[in-house]
Amino acid sequence: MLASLLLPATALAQEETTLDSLSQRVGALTDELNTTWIMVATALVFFMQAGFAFLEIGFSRGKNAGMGIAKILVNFSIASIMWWVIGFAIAFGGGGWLAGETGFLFQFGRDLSGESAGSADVGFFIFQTMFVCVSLAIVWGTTIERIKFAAYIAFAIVFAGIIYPLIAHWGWGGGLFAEIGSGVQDFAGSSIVHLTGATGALAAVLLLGPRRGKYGPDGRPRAIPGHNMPLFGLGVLILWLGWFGFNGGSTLGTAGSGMAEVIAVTNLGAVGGVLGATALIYALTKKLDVGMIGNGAIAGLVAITAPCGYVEMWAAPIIGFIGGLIVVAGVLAIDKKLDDPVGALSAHGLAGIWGTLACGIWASPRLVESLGVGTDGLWYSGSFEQLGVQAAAVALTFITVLVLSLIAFAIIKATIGLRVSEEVEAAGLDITEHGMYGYPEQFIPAPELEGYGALSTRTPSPGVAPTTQEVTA
Amino acid sequence: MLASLLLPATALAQEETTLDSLSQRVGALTDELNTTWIMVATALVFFMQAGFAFLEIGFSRGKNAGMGIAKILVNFSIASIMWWVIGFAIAFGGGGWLAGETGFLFQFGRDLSGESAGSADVGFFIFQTMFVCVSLAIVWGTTIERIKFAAYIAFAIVFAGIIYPLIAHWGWGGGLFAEIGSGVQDFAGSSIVHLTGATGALAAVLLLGPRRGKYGPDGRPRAIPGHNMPLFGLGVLILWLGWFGFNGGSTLGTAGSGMAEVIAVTNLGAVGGVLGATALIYALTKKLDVGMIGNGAIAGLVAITAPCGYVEMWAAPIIGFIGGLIVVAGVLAIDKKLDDPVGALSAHGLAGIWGTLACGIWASPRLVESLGVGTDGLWYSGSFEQLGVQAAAVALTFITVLVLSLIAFAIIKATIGLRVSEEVEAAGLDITEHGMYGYPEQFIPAPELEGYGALSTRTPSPGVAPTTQEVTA
Amino acid sequence: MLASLLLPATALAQEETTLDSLSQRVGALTDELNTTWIMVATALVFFMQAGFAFLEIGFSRGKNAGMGIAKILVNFSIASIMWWVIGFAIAFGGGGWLAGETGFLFQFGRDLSGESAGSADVGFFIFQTMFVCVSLAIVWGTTIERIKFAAYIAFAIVFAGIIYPLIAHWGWGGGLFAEIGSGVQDFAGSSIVHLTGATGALAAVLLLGPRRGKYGPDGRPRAIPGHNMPLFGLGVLILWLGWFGFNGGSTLGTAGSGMAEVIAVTNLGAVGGVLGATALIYALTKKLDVGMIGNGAIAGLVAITAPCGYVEMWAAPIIGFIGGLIVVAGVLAIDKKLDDPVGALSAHGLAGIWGTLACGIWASPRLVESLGVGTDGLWYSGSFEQLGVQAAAVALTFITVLVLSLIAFAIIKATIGLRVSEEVEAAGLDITEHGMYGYPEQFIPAPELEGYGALSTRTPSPGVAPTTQEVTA
Amino acid sequence: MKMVVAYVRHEAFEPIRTELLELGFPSISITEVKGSGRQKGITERYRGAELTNYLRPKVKIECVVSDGDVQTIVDTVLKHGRTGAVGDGKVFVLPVEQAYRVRTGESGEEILQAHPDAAAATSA
Amino acid sequence: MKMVVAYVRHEAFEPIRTELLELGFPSISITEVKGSGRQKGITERYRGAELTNYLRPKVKIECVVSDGDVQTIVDTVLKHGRTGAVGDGKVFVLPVEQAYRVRTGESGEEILQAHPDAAAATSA
Amino acid sequence: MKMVVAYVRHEAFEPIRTELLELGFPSISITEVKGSGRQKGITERYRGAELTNYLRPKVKIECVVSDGDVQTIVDTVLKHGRTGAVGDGKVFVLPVEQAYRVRTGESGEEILQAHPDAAAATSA
Ligand SMILES: Nc1ncnc2c1ncn2[C@@H]1O[C@H](COP(=O)(O)OP(=O)(O)O)[C@@H](O)[C@H]1O
Ligand SMILES: Nc1ncnc2c1ncn2[C@@H]1O[C@H](COP(=O)(O)OP(=O)(O)O)[C@@H](O)[C@H]1O
Ligand SMILES: Nc1ncnc2c1ncn2[C@@H]1O[C@H](COP(=O)(O)OP(=O)(O)O)[C@@H](O)[C@H]1O
Repeated sequence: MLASLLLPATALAQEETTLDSLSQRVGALTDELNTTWIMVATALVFFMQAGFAFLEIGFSRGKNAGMGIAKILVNFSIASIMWWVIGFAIAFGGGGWLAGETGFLFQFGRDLSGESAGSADVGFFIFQTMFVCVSLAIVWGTTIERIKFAAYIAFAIVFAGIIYPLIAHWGWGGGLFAEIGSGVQDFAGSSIVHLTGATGALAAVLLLGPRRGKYGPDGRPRAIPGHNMPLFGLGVLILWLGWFGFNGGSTLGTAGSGMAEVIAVTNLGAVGGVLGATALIYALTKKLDVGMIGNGAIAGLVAITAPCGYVEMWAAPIIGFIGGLIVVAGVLAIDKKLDDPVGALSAHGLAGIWGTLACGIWASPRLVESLGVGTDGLWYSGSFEQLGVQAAAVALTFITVLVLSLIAFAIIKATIGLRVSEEVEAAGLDITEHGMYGYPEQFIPAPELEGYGALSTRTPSPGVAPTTQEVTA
Repeated sequence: MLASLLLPATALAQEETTLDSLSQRVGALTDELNTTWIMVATALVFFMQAGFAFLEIGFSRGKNAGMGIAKILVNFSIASIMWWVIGFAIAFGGGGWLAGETGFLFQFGRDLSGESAGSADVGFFIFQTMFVCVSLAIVWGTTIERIKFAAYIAFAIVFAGIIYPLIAHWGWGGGLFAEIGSGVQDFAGSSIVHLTGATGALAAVLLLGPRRGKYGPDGRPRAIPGHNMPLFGLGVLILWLGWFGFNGGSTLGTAGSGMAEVIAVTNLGAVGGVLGATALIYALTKKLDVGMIGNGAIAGLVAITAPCGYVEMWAAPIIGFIGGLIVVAGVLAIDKKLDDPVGALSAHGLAGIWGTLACGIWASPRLVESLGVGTDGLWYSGSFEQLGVQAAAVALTFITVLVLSLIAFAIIKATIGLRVSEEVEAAGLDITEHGMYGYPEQFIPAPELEGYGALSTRTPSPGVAPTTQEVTA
Repeated sequence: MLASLLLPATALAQEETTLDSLSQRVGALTDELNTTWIMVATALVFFMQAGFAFLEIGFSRGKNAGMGIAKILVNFSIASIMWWVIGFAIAFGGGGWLAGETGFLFQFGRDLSGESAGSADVGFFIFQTMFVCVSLAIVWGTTIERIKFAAYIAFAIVFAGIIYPLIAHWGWGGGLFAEIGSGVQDFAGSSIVHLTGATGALAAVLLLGPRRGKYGPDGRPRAIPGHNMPLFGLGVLILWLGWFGFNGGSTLGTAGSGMAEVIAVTNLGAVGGVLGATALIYALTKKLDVGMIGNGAIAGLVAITAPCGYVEMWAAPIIGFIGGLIVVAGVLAIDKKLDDPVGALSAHGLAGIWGTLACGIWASPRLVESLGVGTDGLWYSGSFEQLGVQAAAVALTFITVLVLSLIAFAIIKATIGLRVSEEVEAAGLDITEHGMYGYPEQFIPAPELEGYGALSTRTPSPGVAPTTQEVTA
Repeated sequence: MKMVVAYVRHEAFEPIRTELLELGFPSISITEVKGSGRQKGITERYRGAELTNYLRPKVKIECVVSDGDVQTIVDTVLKHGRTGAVGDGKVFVLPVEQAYRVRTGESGEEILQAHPDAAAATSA
Repeated sequence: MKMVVAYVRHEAFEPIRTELLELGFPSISITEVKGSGRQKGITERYRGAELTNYLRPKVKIECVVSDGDVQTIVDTVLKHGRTGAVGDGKVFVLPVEQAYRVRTGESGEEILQAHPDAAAATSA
Repeated sequence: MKMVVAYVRHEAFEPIRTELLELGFPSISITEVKGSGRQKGITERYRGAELTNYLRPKVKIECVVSDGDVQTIVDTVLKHGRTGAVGDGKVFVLPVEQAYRVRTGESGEEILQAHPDAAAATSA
């Protein structure tokens, strides 16, 4: 009975089959399988937005818990639009070392101009949309609990429209990085996505300052605990899940089933990060700090992001483990001077740098050859060449993004303002900017909420629902 | 060593390869790829149940937070069974304009009668199971905090067994809608799934009335804030994720990688919805209302659901943006008279209508031709024909579902009853119908919980765990 | 413009196409599609970790809510490493009836020794990594709120390194179970994964004892409610989602689109479980217990895990429904003597046994033939043969795992200790082992957190933010 | 001066607060408490096991007024708090010896006086 | 009449409540409070930084009884609240001038009387 | 003996606690309360609808001291609690008739005495 609905493909092959027509069918099928995988990866990377949202919400105080939802939705939306309008063109629209030049308002003119892009291109476009949104999300964790909502909007436009696209063009769009040495190795973006986001965060925090009360009169940092470790953990687990699409999808296809290797390597990197962070924080404080262990997972994932296509499986837990050590040490060190409530500067910034450099150490001949980018790592070649190339890319990314972001934030600060007033900060952003607490019942007295309707209008019937009505003994 | 476990497909091709046998292998592979994609989509659409659950839980008061879990599980289960027993047959079992007639207890007789359905058909079956469950989930948000659990069960049987299957048959099963004009365009179900669900909700709320305290003595609506904006946001983000499967999977295969276009269009529709809702609510109230912004995302997604296969990419953010405006205006207007705590009437109903009509405006010649349903939209053709067809489908869906649902709910009201008693509503559904609060520690005094075991049996050892035992200064 | 980025596969087919070369391309494509599906399944099964974490967190008291995150991350990490180092080799490294013998440190020597494993093998490896992590996660729910963190680490090493790999080898690696009758039917692991985990949990709880206050002076069990039913429900829904990958991925490929059947059967099993548990708990207590209904879903899923590839669709809801009855009865019975806060002994243990036995009843000739394992079930064959084989496998699994786990836990108890002190248990594991509460604001007085900075340094400006500053009437 | 301490049902609070405001007594403090009185516990169920809860949520209202105003406060609470069912609550009157306003440091009964403007603003 | 105000450990509350009920004093109100006394703060850790918490959770029990019953209440609290370690808490007795039952509007000491049926129902 | 009851802003509590400790009064209990005073409600918004909240969160500090120490406590609260804006709170002094230490069962004013070691430990 369903035959009419779901025609099996064989039934469609009406015309006579020739070797050529069959070869074409196989070609089309290959494209479709690649796109299928990229769409799976797109969905997974999209979900990382929920990961970032909950990581940040968990690390916020309860009075700033609801705004995280509005923030992630609006930021994602602005970035999606800006990427479509100009970002994608700058990043991947061909062109020279600096930026691309075609593909603005991608697809807009397709049916008008006849210049048509295939569906596979659209797949690449939407997959990359998710990447710019990840990079942007990284910027904001560091700024929570004191930044103005308007600042998100302004910076998101610049970041998704220009800053990230430039770096993406340099790294993946055929720009600058292809000309450093024999090419920069950054498989899924330890630098291009994560360091870029973290550097934006650094620029923000430099102009924004710490939360009120973060530093004592003596200048020593004080803990301002976030309100919800389970939600923080949900964020970490969702990010980990999404990373299988982030790294796995960066194969841009299923050729040679190579995405399986990438995913296995990614997982071992992440578990290395967990173990490294757990070991170090326990050694230092004798406590299994939940936040640090979660940060360790993120750091392991960030660190393995650049190398995941370039290194053998055995190198992954090592890279991740060191990433886990770095994030703990980094959080402790940075906390002394900069107020980064979620540890993004360490987890995405320092671990991103480490991951990019790690390619220069462990990039394996087998994989370098198959990808055709850069040269073998120090471990195999004994040469520091690739390590130098990687360091140059890190430096270029860091400086470019820092300068551009500082300019952008300085203009925002001078015009619409960057930071909420002391009273707003004290009251919390939920009630002030969004009109309602994230947990209304926690802050609004329940009696007021329940007080609607006078008691006199109610007929007590104690036998029925002995829950607000007591039962006489 | 693993060769024995995972035989590569090439090794299996034992018989001599001919052009024909190879063509058959390619045909089978095409079927398998299509099914793979549909299974991915099935998993994503399944997860939308979590999205609906948490959207509703977040918008409920804390005393009704736990029941959302029981509700979603039981409703999903009943709908899955009913769809299997009769719904699928009515919807897709061939037949005339009204309903299908074969395939009851789908697969039951397969191995007995020899009339065998292929696995690809099973894939279609389970994918569509998820759709009826989405439509049913939409019904319930509007009714939270006052409806009887028994009413869920009764209506779920009718809705998943008859009401939704009828509409699905008309729209997608070769029924009525194929005969209106040159066919109704509803790619993934703005009307068939979302308007149907929202209309069921309207029927429910008409017979159910508002929550106690929703309207003041002067008849003006009062805010009854839900208890948890982060969980609401989790619901929105999960729904968004699931929608990539909902719309993307509605291609029913990967032909031409068309699902990539659908997904890109879906994402732009959603971000349009976020921006539309954000702009309007901010203009009206100067607050970035978290609930409204989340509703905007849903409205954008609902609005793009019908057009996602029919419109070019540039039309998507416009359709979504208007959906976002509609949901804010709709929630404000409907709230005056009907108590819809989650805004489903607007987000799924009004936005569903808008999305269906939008096909009549922007359906693009290229895509209409390739899908072979309906004619070009007003924008391209200058003709109102398709718009009229779409409007007719909306009207038919709305009236049919409203009448059938009103009858069903009226019978439920007259027999088992629709609404809990005042005392139960005041105490909350968790403790009354489910025997325990959703957050037991919030409502049960902690001292009672901890009081097990007398103090006298404990040997205080202050040095060990200075957390309940104080340390002498 | 994107042509340069995404070369369509057709463009790559440079060499002359022959029937042979084309056949090889089709073979490679088949492998890639299989791996794609397995990678999708891997991601879904990974996410089950979040499911276990939130099921347990929801069922814990608030003072033990944060540690669930640290636990799941560290356990997953240790198991991933142990599986890579030795577990995978023991399970799937060829070899005799007892254990495999090759593949230690899987992939480590690939590029050194020239003995290379293909990417498809890596895909199988990472998919199976997720399985051992699921089995390990099952162990811990029963032990929450009183076990030492160090015990996790010690047992995770043994379990993921030896205990689970042995059972996996017997069941799926060509070991012992292949030699019982004509083979044991356990498609995705009702016994191999779930009973194994639950048996580990039984061993733990036997040596660990109940939580303080669980049993009254009269020996009667008392309820110790978990703190968060919504998060529990999130766990259940995520687990359900993950199960589509768990069972669906156990096809290890897309041949014949058979994974669609498995997924449809899995879903019907789960909904059967929900309905069975709902019916029984309501009949017994007149309450729709949220925890029991969620446990019913898990039990339905566990029960259908072994049969999902062996039974026709109509058998699935029956198997699930009985699973749902079993879990309710099991929880009530076990609670009398053993303190299992999450019901894992029933949901994974008893339902796992039931699911394994159910193969012996309803394994269908069509599917038995196609899978080539065991013989037809009692229903079809009238013979108890397969049922006996299944029972033998259950007994073997149970006894082996119980003995090994008891030994392991006994050693742990004697050395590093199994249980936290009474004071630590009373204070909660979050603050004692992890240094901070899971919900810091709930337990740390807000005034202290907000007290940073004297009031005298603040200039009140009542007009600006009337939220902490009152407005004079 | 006296402190009127009232334990009442949640639902009773809003009408009490409104009328007190109208009468010129805007200044009160409330706490969420749990109380047990002349009632049986209610039984809750969790995963099959039972749990008896002997304490029910109440609102505790504290209002310090001068001696002459005590009866007004008590009467307002009694008027709105009564459903006639067990569990309506109790009102107690405690002596207060001194009072200070933090904002100004003033002390004495005059700091308790009703502010006509506050009452006016609300009834407007 | 007196109000007995006791600050005790969480764990002490349930035995106190049970015995008070048996003795015929079912009517009490409790509040979750935080207290500091003769104790050092405890140190918490969050992402490497430290946080000292000087306040520990306590339960505050309020029970209004007639003058003659005060000692019974105090003794019951002292009996079950004692572990002998710092932090066991304190009990204070405050004077109460008047009492009302909201359900009926009655006032005076008689509204405090133990209800034999309530005590009976529980000991049954 | 007196019980000093103070309703103050959240932000004021920490400096008050610190100074009381230095002065030798480590023993206090606090409760989170909501208060209304001479202020308008603030307006919250939820999905377009409005909600006016008349109660603001405050901290209630309870501290029982001997008669001679009352003024010290009151002064400390007044000193740190004051911003000069409406909503700073109030302090009340209630008589206390008796006091017991649960740990030892001792009673009388001496159980209220400041412990020099506790004060010392903190100022160290
Ligand atoms: N003697 C008392 N001391 C402290 N609180 C009391 C006292 N009597 C009653 N309450 C409070 O009042 C609430 C209602 O008491 P209940 O005895 O049920 O009222 P009624 O006697 O008016 O029916 C209790 O839950 C408790 O919070
Ligand atoms: N003078 C007081 N005023 C208010 N509360 C007090 C007072 N003394 C003690 N408390 C309460 O009692 C609790 C225990 O006090 P602590 O001094 O540790 O007891 P002890 O002196 O019996 O060892 C404190 O946390 C506080 O809540
Ligand atoms: N008479 C009173 N009885 C009980 N609590 C009071 C009283 N007066 C003030 N409060 C408490 O003090 C808080 C501040 O009161 P408010 O009148 O705004 O202060 P002020 O008069 O110093 O400006 C209130 O929110 C309330 O909690």
